[in-house]
Formats: sequence, C-alpha cells, structure tokens
Amino acid sequence: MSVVFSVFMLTLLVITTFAIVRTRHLFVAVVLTGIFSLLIAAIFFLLDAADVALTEAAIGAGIATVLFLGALALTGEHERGGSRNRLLSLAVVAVIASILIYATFDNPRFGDPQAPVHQHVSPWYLDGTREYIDIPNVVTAVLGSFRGYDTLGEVFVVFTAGIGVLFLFSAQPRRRRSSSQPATGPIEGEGLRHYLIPRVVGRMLIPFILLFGLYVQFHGEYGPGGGFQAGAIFAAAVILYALLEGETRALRALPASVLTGLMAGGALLYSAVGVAGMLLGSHFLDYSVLAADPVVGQQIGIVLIEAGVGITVAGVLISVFHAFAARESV
Amino acid sequence: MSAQHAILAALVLPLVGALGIALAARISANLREAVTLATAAALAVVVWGLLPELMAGERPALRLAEIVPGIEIALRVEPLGMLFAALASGLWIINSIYSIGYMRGNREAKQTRFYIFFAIAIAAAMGIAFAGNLITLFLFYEILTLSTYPLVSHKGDANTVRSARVYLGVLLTTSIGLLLPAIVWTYYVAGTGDFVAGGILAGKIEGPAIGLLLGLFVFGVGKAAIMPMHRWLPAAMVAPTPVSALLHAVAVVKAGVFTIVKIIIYLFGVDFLFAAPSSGWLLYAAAFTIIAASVVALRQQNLKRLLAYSTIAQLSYVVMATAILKPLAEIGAATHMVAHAFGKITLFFAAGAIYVAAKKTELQQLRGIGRRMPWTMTAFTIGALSMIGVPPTGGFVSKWYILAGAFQADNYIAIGTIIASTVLNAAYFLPIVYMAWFSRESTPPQRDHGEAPFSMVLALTVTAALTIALFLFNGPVLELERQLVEGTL
Amino acid sequence: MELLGLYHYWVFAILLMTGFYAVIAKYNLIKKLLGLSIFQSAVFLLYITMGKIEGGTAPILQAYGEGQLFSNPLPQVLILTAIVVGISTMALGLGVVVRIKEEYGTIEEHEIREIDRQ
Amino acid sequence: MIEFNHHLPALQVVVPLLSAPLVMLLRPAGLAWAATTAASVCAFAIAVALTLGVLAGHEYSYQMGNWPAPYGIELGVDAFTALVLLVVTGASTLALLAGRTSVDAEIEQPRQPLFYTAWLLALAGLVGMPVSADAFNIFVFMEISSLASYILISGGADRRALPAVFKYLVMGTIGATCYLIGIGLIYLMTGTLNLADMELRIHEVADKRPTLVAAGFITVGLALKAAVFPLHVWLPNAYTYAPNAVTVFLAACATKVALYLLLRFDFFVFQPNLDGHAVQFAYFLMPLAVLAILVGSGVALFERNLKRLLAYSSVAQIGYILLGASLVSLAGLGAGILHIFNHALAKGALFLAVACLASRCAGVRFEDIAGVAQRMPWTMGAFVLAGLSLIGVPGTAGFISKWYLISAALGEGVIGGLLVAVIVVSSLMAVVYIWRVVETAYFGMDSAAAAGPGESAAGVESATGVESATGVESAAEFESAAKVESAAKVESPAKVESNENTNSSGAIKSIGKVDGAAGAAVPGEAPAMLLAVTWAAALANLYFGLQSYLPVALSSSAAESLLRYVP
Repeated sequence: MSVVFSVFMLTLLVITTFAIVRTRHLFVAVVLTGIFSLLIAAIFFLLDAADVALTEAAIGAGIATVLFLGALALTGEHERGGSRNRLLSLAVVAVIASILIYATFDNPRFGDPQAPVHQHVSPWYLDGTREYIDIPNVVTAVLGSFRGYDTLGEVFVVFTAGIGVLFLFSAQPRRRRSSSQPATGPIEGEGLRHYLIPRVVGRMLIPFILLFGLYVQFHGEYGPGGGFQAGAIFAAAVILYALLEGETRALRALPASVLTGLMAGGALLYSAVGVAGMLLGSHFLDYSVLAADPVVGQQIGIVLIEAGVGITVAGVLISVFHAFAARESV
Repeated sequence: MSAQHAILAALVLPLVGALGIALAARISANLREAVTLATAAALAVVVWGLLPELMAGERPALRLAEIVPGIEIALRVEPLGMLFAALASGLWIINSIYSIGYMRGNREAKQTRFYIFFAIAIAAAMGIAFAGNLITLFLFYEILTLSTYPLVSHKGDANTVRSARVYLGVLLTTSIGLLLPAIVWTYYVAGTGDFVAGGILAGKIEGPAIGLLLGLFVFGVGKAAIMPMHRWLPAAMVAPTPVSALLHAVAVVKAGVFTIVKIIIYLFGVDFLFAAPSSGWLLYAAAFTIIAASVVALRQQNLKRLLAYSTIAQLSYVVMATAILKPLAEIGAATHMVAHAFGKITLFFAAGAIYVAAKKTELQQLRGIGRRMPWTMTAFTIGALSMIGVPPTGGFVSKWYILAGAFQADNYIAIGTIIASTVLNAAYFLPIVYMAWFSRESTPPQRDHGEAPFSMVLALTVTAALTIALFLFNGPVLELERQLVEGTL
Repeated sequence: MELLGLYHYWVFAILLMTGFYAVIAKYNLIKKLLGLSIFQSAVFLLYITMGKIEGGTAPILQAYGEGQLFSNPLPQVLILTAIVVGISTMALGLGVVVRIKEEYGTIEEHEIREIDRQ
Repeated sequence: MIEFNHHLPALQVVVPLLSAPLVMLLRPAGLAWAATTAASVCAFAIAVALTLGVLAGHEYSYQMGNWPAPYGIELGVDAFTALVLLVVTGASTLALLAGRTSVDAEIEQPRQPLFYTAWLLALAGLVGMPVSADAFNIFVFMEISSLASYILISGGADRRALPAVFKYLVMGTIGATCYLIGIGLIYLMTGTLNLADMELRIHEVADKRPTLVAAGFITVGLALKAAVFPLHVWLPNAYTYAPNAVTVFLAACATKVALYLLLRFDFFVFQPNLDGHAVQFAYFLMPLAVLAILVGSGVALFERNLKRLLAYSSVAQIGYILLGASLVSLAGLGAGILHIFNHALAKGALFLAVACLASRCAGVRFEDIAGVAQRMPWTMGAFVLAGLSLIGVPGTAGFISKWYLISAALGEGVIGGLLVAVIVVSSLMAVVYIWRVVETAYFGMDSAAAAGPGESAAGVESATGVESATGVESAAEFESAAKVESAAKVESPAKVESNENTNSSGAIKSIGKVDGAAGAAVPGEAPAMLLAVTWAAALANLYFGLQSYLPVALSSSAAESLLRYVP
C-alpha cells in the first residue's frame, strides 16, 4: 500500500515540476511550488524523516511561497520571454540526467540496513544519543550537539540572508515603478482590516499558531521540531498578523529595531554557548561542561542553542517579509 | 674597505646617488648635477679600487639573499665583469659631464627624472657586471630594461611613446619569452646557474638540445641585438643623445654582448661548445648580422640611425668572436667591447654636439661642418677610424685579436666576414668624414654656430683620446682578458 | 522495493534536471529562481532516500523498545540545514530580482542585456 | 584546561563569525568599520600564529563540541590550510585598512554597518571552508561566504552590479548544489562525511558508479566556484561592478579557497583510491587550464575597463594554478599552490591601486585614467610594481611562481615544452595588457587636468600651480622608484619596508600640500591611508620576490602532503 502511495506521490511531484517550468503565469508557478513543497514534505514523511517534513512544510510551502508572492507583487506576474537555446539546453539536461541515472544502478539497495550509510557513523549517533545526551529525538541531538557546528553555520546562513535583504532594500530605488499596484490589492498598510471574516478567523488563529510554535520549539527534544521549524512558525504568525492588520500595526507590535535585535541576538546566543564551552575548559560548542552532570549540561546546551536558532530564524524571516512588503509603500 | 663592501657599494652608490639627485633637485639644478658627478666619481673609485685585487688573482664574492633554496642573489667579481664594470663606471663620469651640457644646451624638460633613472640604470649595469649567477644576472638585466624605459620615452610625444613601446616590447619579450625558459632549463639540468670557469653544462645536456639552449640564450638576450632581435635599437634613437650613448656604449648593448660572452664562457664552456656541432649556427647568425646591418647602415640618411645600425654590426663582432671559440678570439671579443665602447660613445657624443650646436641630424646637412666644429669632427673621425679598425685606434687591436683567433680556428667564414665588413664600414663612415672636412656648406646655416657647450666638447675629446689610448696602452686590459681565458689558453 | 528505490533516485534525477533546465533556458529571473529552488529540493530527496531503512521508523528513541530499527538521522540533519540554506538563497535572490526590476524596469534577462548594451 | 594554542583553528572561524552580529548593531559607520577591521586583524594574527605552528611542525586538529571524528566535526590545519588562511585574512585586512574612504564613497553611511557585517560573514565563510575537515561543514561555510559575497558585490554603485550578482548567485548555487550532490553520493557509498575517514573508506567502493559520478560532481561544482574556464563567466562582471574594496578582498582570495577545496578533494580523497583518477584529472584540467590562460589573457588584451581587464587576467591566473596542479607532480602541484599565494599578492596590490584610481577619477576605463600618472604618481608607481609582479619580472613574487611552474613543466618532456611555451606566451600577453595601462596613465591626455583649469578668471594662476605640482610630484615619484630599487638590495627588507611606509606617507603629505596650492580643480593623489596600504601590498610583492622562504616552504609541504600517496 505504502509503495503504491509513494509511487503516486513521486509521480505527482514530477508532474507538478513540469507544470511549474511550463506555465507562463508566475503566480500559478509560485502556488505550484508551494504544492511541490507539500508533496515533497509528504514524501519525506513516508521516508521516516519527520523533522525534515515539518521543516519543508513550514519553510518551503509557507515562507518561501509568501516571499515569492511578495516579490511577484513588486516585479509583475507574467513571464514575457520564452526560452533560449531550447534544444541545446534539453540536450545538456538529458546528458546529465542519464549520467545520474547511470550512477543509480550501483547504489546500495533502497532501505537496505546493510548499506554503508547505516553501518558506519549513524549507529554511533543512536547509541551516543542515549549515552551522552539522553533525549529521544536523535535528529535534535545530532543537530544540536554532535554536529552543532553545522547548525551554528546554518544560523549564520540565515542571518546572512537577512542582512542581505536588508542591505539590498536599504538602497533607494533609482526610478519609481511606473505601473501601479494590482487593482484588487488591499489598501496600503491597512492589511485586510476591511474584510471582516478573514480578519476574525485570522485573529483567532494567531494565538494558536504562536502556541504551536512554542510547542515545536521546546518539544524538539522529544518529537519532531526545533528551532528552525518553530522560528518559521513564529514568523508565520507575525506575517499573518501583518496581512490581517497591516504592515504598520505589525511593525508597531514588533518594531524593526527589535527585529534586528532578534536577528543578531539569536546568533549571538548560540555563539555565546559555544564560547562558554571553550571558557569552561573544554572545546567550542561542548555543552557537557555547562552543568555538573555532563548529560544535563548537554540538555541545557541544546535548549539554549535551539532557542538561539528560533530567535534568529523568526527575526530574519519577519524582517525579510517586512522588507518585501514595505518596498511597495516606500 | 673590504672587497665585499666594495661590491655592495658599487650597487648601492648609484642608488644613493639617485636619491640624492632627487633631494638635491628640490634645492637647485647645480647641486643636482654636482651630486651626479660626485656619485659617478665615487663609483669609479670604488670599482677601480677592486682592480688590484683582481689582478692578484682574487675573486671576491658576496651573497645577498636566497630567494628560494638553491637560487640566490649572489655577486662575484671576475675579469670579464670587472672589465665591464670599470668601463661603465668610467664612462658614466664622462657621460654625465656631457649630459649636463646636452640637457642644458637643449633645454630638455624633466631633467631630474633623467638623472635619476640614469643612475638606476648604472646600478643595474653594475649588478649585471658583478652577477655571480644567472638569476642575479637576469634580475639586473630586467631592472636595466625597465629603468631605461623612462629614458627612452623621455620626450613623451606620441612618436616617442611608440618607439619606446618597441624598445620595451622587444627587450621584455625576448627576455621573458626566451631567456627565462633558457635560465630555468639551465637550472633544471645543471642544478645551478653559477658562473664557473670552464662551464657547468658540460655533460649535462647533449645533442641538438645544446644548439637549442644556446639559441634561447642568444636570442633571449635581446640587448645583444642579433638579427632579428635588433629592432629596438633603431627605435630607441628617439631618446636624447646621452641616452643613446648610454644604450650603445656604456650599459645596454654592452650588457647584452657581455651576457652572451659570459654565458658561453662560464656556462657552456668554450671547449664543450667547440665540440658540439649543433652550436655552429651562432657564428653564421652573427656573421649575417654583421653584413646585413652594415648594408642597411650604408643606406641611412640620418646620422643617429646610421650609428644604430653600425652598433648592431659591431655587437655581432663580439658575438662572432666569441663563437669562434678560441682563446685569442675571446680576448678579441672582450677587447672589442671596450674598443667599440670608446669609439661609439665618441661618435654619439659628436652627433649630439652637432645637434645641440647646429640642430642638424641628417648626413647631407653635415657638409663642411668640420670647419665650424673642428674638435667635434676630429673626435668623430677618430671614432670612425676605430669602427673601421684602422691604427692607431682601439678598434685595430680588437680586430687583430679576432682575426688571430679566426686563423687559429681556421675559420674562413669569420675571416671573410671581418674583411667584408671592414670595407663596408669604410664605405659608410669615410664619406661622412670627407663631407665634413672637404665639402662646402651647401646653404648657410640658420644661425651662425661654433662648437657645442664646453662640457660636451670636453667629454668627446676625452673619449676620442681614450680610443687612441687603447691602441697605445692596452696592457692592463689584455692582462684582465688573459685571466679570463686562463683556463683555456 | 528495489524498484521503488530506483524510482526515488530517478525522480531525483528528473527533478534536478528539470530545475536545471529552467535555470539555463528561461529568461525570466523569477522563473530561474523557481528552477533553482527545484534543483535544490531534488537534492533533499536524494539524501532522505538514502537515509531510509526498510522497516525502520523516525529516529525518535522513546516510543520504541530495543531492537527497533531507526532510519538514519544524519541525512535528515544535513537536509534540515540544506533547506534553510535554500530558503536563504531564495530570499537573497528575490531581493536582487526586486532591485533589478527597480533599476531596469524588467526582469527578463535578454531585455536587461539589451539595456546594458546601450 | 586546554592550552590556548589548541583553540586556534576554532578561533580562526569564531572570531569573525561572532563579530558579525555585533558589528550589525554598531553605529555610526566608523565604529562598525573599526570593529570589522579589528576582527579582521585578529583573524590575521590567528592565521599567522597557525602558520608559525605549522612551520614548527605542529599539526592542528580540533574536535568541535569535543566529539571525536568522524562523529563530530573536525577542524584541521596543515601547511596548505595555513597558506590559504594567510591569503584570505591578509586580503581582508588590507582591503579593510585601505577601504574606508573607498567604501564611504560608494555606500551610504546608514547601510555601512550591514555592509561590514556581510564582510565579516564572508571572511568567516572563507576561513571556515579551509579549516574544516568535514565535507558537509564545508558546504555550510561555502554558503555563508557565497551569500555574503553576493551582498558585498551588490553594494556596487553601478546598477550593472545587480545582474552580475544574480548571475553569480545562480551559478554559485548550482556549483554548491553540485558539490552537495557529490558529497551525498559519497556519503551514500561510504557512510561518512569526515575527509580523512572518507579517504580511508572510499577505496572499497572505488569502482562503483556513484563514486565516480560523485568525483565528477564535486570537481565540477568546485570548478564553478573557482571560476575555472569555461565556468568563469560569472567572474568578470562580478569583479568589475563590485565596490572597489570588495574587489580587492574577493579577487585576492574567493576563488582561491574553492581551488583549495578542489585540490584537497581530488588529491587527498580521490587520487589515492580511484584508479586512473590522476590521469583523468590531468586530461580534464590541463586543456582547460591552457585555454583559461590563453583566453583570459587574450580577452584582457582588448579590454578597456581596468577592473574587467584585471578580472580576465584573474581567469588566466587561475589557469596557471590549475596547470601546475594538472601536472600531478610534486613540483607542479607545489608551483600551483605557490601561485595561489603570489597571485593573491599581485592581484590584491593591483586592485588596491585601482581603488586608488577610482577614488580620484570618474571611472576606471582607459578614457578616465589617461595621463593620470601626472597627478597620481604614487598610485601608478605601485601599480607598475604590482604589474611587474603579475608579469613575473625577477625580484617580484610573481617571478617565483613562474620559475617553479616552468621548472615543473620542463620535467614533463615534450608536453612540458609546449606548456612552457604557453606560460611564456601568456606572460608576454601580460606584458602587453599591463603596459597598455601604464602607457595610458603616463602618456595619455589627462582630461581632468585639461578641463580643470581655465574655467574661471583664476585659470592662469591655477594652471601654473598645476605645472609646479606635477613637477614636484614627478620628482617624488622617481625618488620612490629609486628607493624601491634600493629596497631590493638591502638585507633586511622588513626594516626597509617600514621605512618606506613612513617615507611614503611623509611624501604624500607634501603632495597634498601642493594640491592645495593647485586648487580644487584637479584632484590629486588618493587618500593617504589607501595609498599607504597599496604601497605596503606592492612592496610585499618585492619582499616575497626576494625572501620567498615562507610561501615556498608552505606550498612544497602542502604538495608533499597532498601527494603522499605517490611512492
């Protein structure tokens, strides 16, 4: 049953992809990309990757779609130009694809427990998590501690993107856009305040989203979840608020200065935990020295750094959203 | 002062002088020129001071830096280098005296720049003279190229810039394109690039590769102006005359042939090369250059261009003499470097004096000029005679030795070339001498002129005297050269 | 099962190349970015597929007893990172596209090249 | 308690990384600059300390989070790493010290803290890649550096910077993703991400298709990042339209780090284990390297924009590095690695000189810099010096790498002879394109000077002022040239260098005064700080041309460790 379902989902994924590339209507393409993300998240779930599925759903289907739509509002929804060198491109693509498919025939058998992937490093993680960290979610343990340095880097990637968008949009446009906004758009800075039903439903949703975010943030050690997902969910809540109540109000609730503080603060928190390990006589990012009992120390460390991740991700995503949204009204 | 200090001083003095010139120029032009002369004199004292030790058989050496393991900047005084250094430092004094007259008489712009780069070029020449290995030689060779570029492009107008581009282009192209690979090749096969009596390449390389490596070296040293790498020399005629004198007599072309002689004697080794059939082409290339350049010189109407082609021919004398690969011919080659230096600098000084005094550059304008400028034209005559190789001039001495070497080797091509070129030299120099003394001025000059400024006349008189002195008192020069070929005599 | 595994890898290859096609063949910059996003997502699929163990479950230790097989946590961790990297790149890319629109008035590559050539 | 030295590899990354969020919060811009510079200097000091340790025979290995490799992430520093770290941190520090005024001119004050934050992130990413011994961690830091580089380049004043960034972003992302695919396939086959562990385990699966495809993907992905011909198309525009300080920084080191990774993977992981990989590597890269050298130099010959000219020259120089590596010999690889260092020196100094020119000219096209040497003699002096190094004139750093490269090629028989010819021809092309710039700057008609005076009643007066100014300036210039020559001959160049710096700044002041006299019509020399750093970089070319112990020791040791599998 699950095999059939997998095949169905994968096939659907391919079809969606072709549709994204073919359509000339960028709005449609973006919405399809959201669907693509949901589909692939479902496939991840089938492949036992719950954390990844949750992240892909929150970030790929949620945030990315919002960002793309925000950009479309500023750049226009129709693709004018066609394709260049279609045949050549297709040929290149076909050649590389066949190389890749050629490679797959020597791959270890799908799901084979004896595959090198499952034999070498990962069993250690399962045992190590029990022994050194003692939390149920191995993904969180690996993410937060064993490969905590990657995650630190990842926070800084997000941070960099935030800096980048802020930097790009701090430049004054040299010429004002001539075309006006789409006629159906809401009034500037007002959000959907004149639309009663979305507003009421939306406002009811926001506290629950925030609550869910908190749950995902702190439940990450026990089940799927963690700072990235939670940060994205927080951001989603604020973005929803901004859509409903308007930019101005959202910015009043969470001013830009606070957002930059969040961006920097999360990253600093994470780094500070790392440096603390160093100062307490061990290596960078070694949390076991944070408490008398190394296992407790690891747990404290993971909670702290996950908090740092969440703060930065939320700060960056909200800032980026505001940057795109505010661009129109400049 | 120990010999090591003296070697270092020979390098540093001109640079200090350059700095002093720059500083002095802010105070007054007279002071600037005083600094130039003082530096030149000091340098001559230092360099000539090394002579007694060398005569006694010492070979002072100095290591400056090790660029990478096995490759170092090292200096070592040996007879050939000493000869070159003594020549260059001595002529710098005379050239400076002359320059002062020329630059002032001609009201040239940017005189400070001129003196500074002149000093740097002399420093580079000292470095070439005393280089203890190939890489050091190459370093100073390139510095010489670069430091003379501002001198050649001195005027700065479009034509000058174009010619200077040819100058730099040919010299850099040959040095990077051919000389550098040859140097790396040498280090690669021999493991060293030190100049050692008897050569370092014997047994390390064989067959046609010898000829190829020799070719890379000979054509890589563009400064020696072996055809077809000679184009830069006529192009560089756009430079002020003292610079031409520097290029032709003192530093640049001498550095070229000096390098070739040094490479043949100290890297290949005369005997090794003599035994290698693939190196025979060098003699033919040099002989061809001598004849071809002389024929071209015959057709020139511009005095400086004529002198340029004459230089190309005379340089190949040196190369050909070396390529005879017999000790007497090597002595002839070294002597010819000196003789040509004295003779050619006299000729250029004369040309410059004529330009400053009469603003004349073409051969046809020189009718009867001997009566207005007797000192200048007497010197010119002596220089021309030396070029032809008529006694009592230095040119005769060197030709004598080259011929003796050619007979030693039974090399009839060399003998024939020398005879033919002597005729050609006479054919393009003697008409000028004749015109200057015995023709009447066709049109009266625009202004009534006499001799050039005193300092110029003084300089050219001195060099003419030196040309004759080389014939009369050539003992020390030959003694140095005897040491040079000691191992092979 | 064997075939299903291969199918996963083939879908990876197809998605990758479809995305790549959009990047190299399309003029519209947003479309290029969408292609790039698909290109990256395909790699996620590659990693997650290799982490799957037959009969395994999500690597959360609490719920199961001894002897339970767990899927490989490491690819999942890597892909969590890669997803975040992907969205970061997209955000920055979109920012650049918007700025290009403001400066050039178009986001079609060939039109931008025309404008620059003038 | 672990001794401090042990932490150096981690601190190398953490210092710039941690400083980045702090700088973002700093106001005003000057403070952000100061903090960034301080962090960069600090990183440079750490790199120097690591280099000294490596030269003393120490091998650094650091376990992040105290988890043993291959389970945790390991950092490692050897000779090759140290060389690249020196280049990266050195370039950043010089560019920052020099770049204050240049950045002020190109980027508005309120945007600067963000700009400097991105700078530190780029620095952290660029040092994070070489020190990491974990394949995936390298990817993460690659992304940090890439994203940050996009930001830095997008700060360019010209709007063409934006399409350039977009192209770079797309190609960079594809490169990084290809790398990620390669890593994924190797992980699939070996189950590990640690490079040393990977090297141990890969031979078991060496003949499997995914491994081969992985090697291909990693090579291509990194080649894209390293702008290996023909994957270089993102580079010229990105370098041309980036802010000048950024060009100095990135041109000196960004592609070098990717090359480092490329060599590391191909030599360290693949070649000892995959049959015939060395030959494939050579056959694949040697033609590309030769083409890069010839095409890059060839395009530079006809380019009229100074920055773009130098960018194409970079494409050619990357070819040199690859050419050395593609010989797959100790000498060749050593020469290539050495050129990483020496090219960074030469190109950094050249772009610094360009920044000087840009600070006083309307642009850096040939029209804009015609005759500029009259009013900016110091700048052009440094440019000439660095240009000579790029050409490979003896006494400069560029000569050293050319020497080794030619020696290595000579060891290869007939093909070697052809390669020598290629190297020589492209050196000559370098002579031409550098000299075109020099001729334009020294002998061209200076439009600014010509247009400057004569506009007002004071025209005559200011014209004479200009004349006197140029007189003094040219005197000063040649004084400097003389001293440069002398520096070449004194035993302790370090001391000379410091003297030189004080001298030059003294002279700059005097020039400044003369300018004041000449009036504001004609801008004079570049800002003192910028000029001083430019000269420091140019003199470094001389220093390392005469005392090349450090880079040669590092590069030959690096080549030995990469080729240790050769019996």
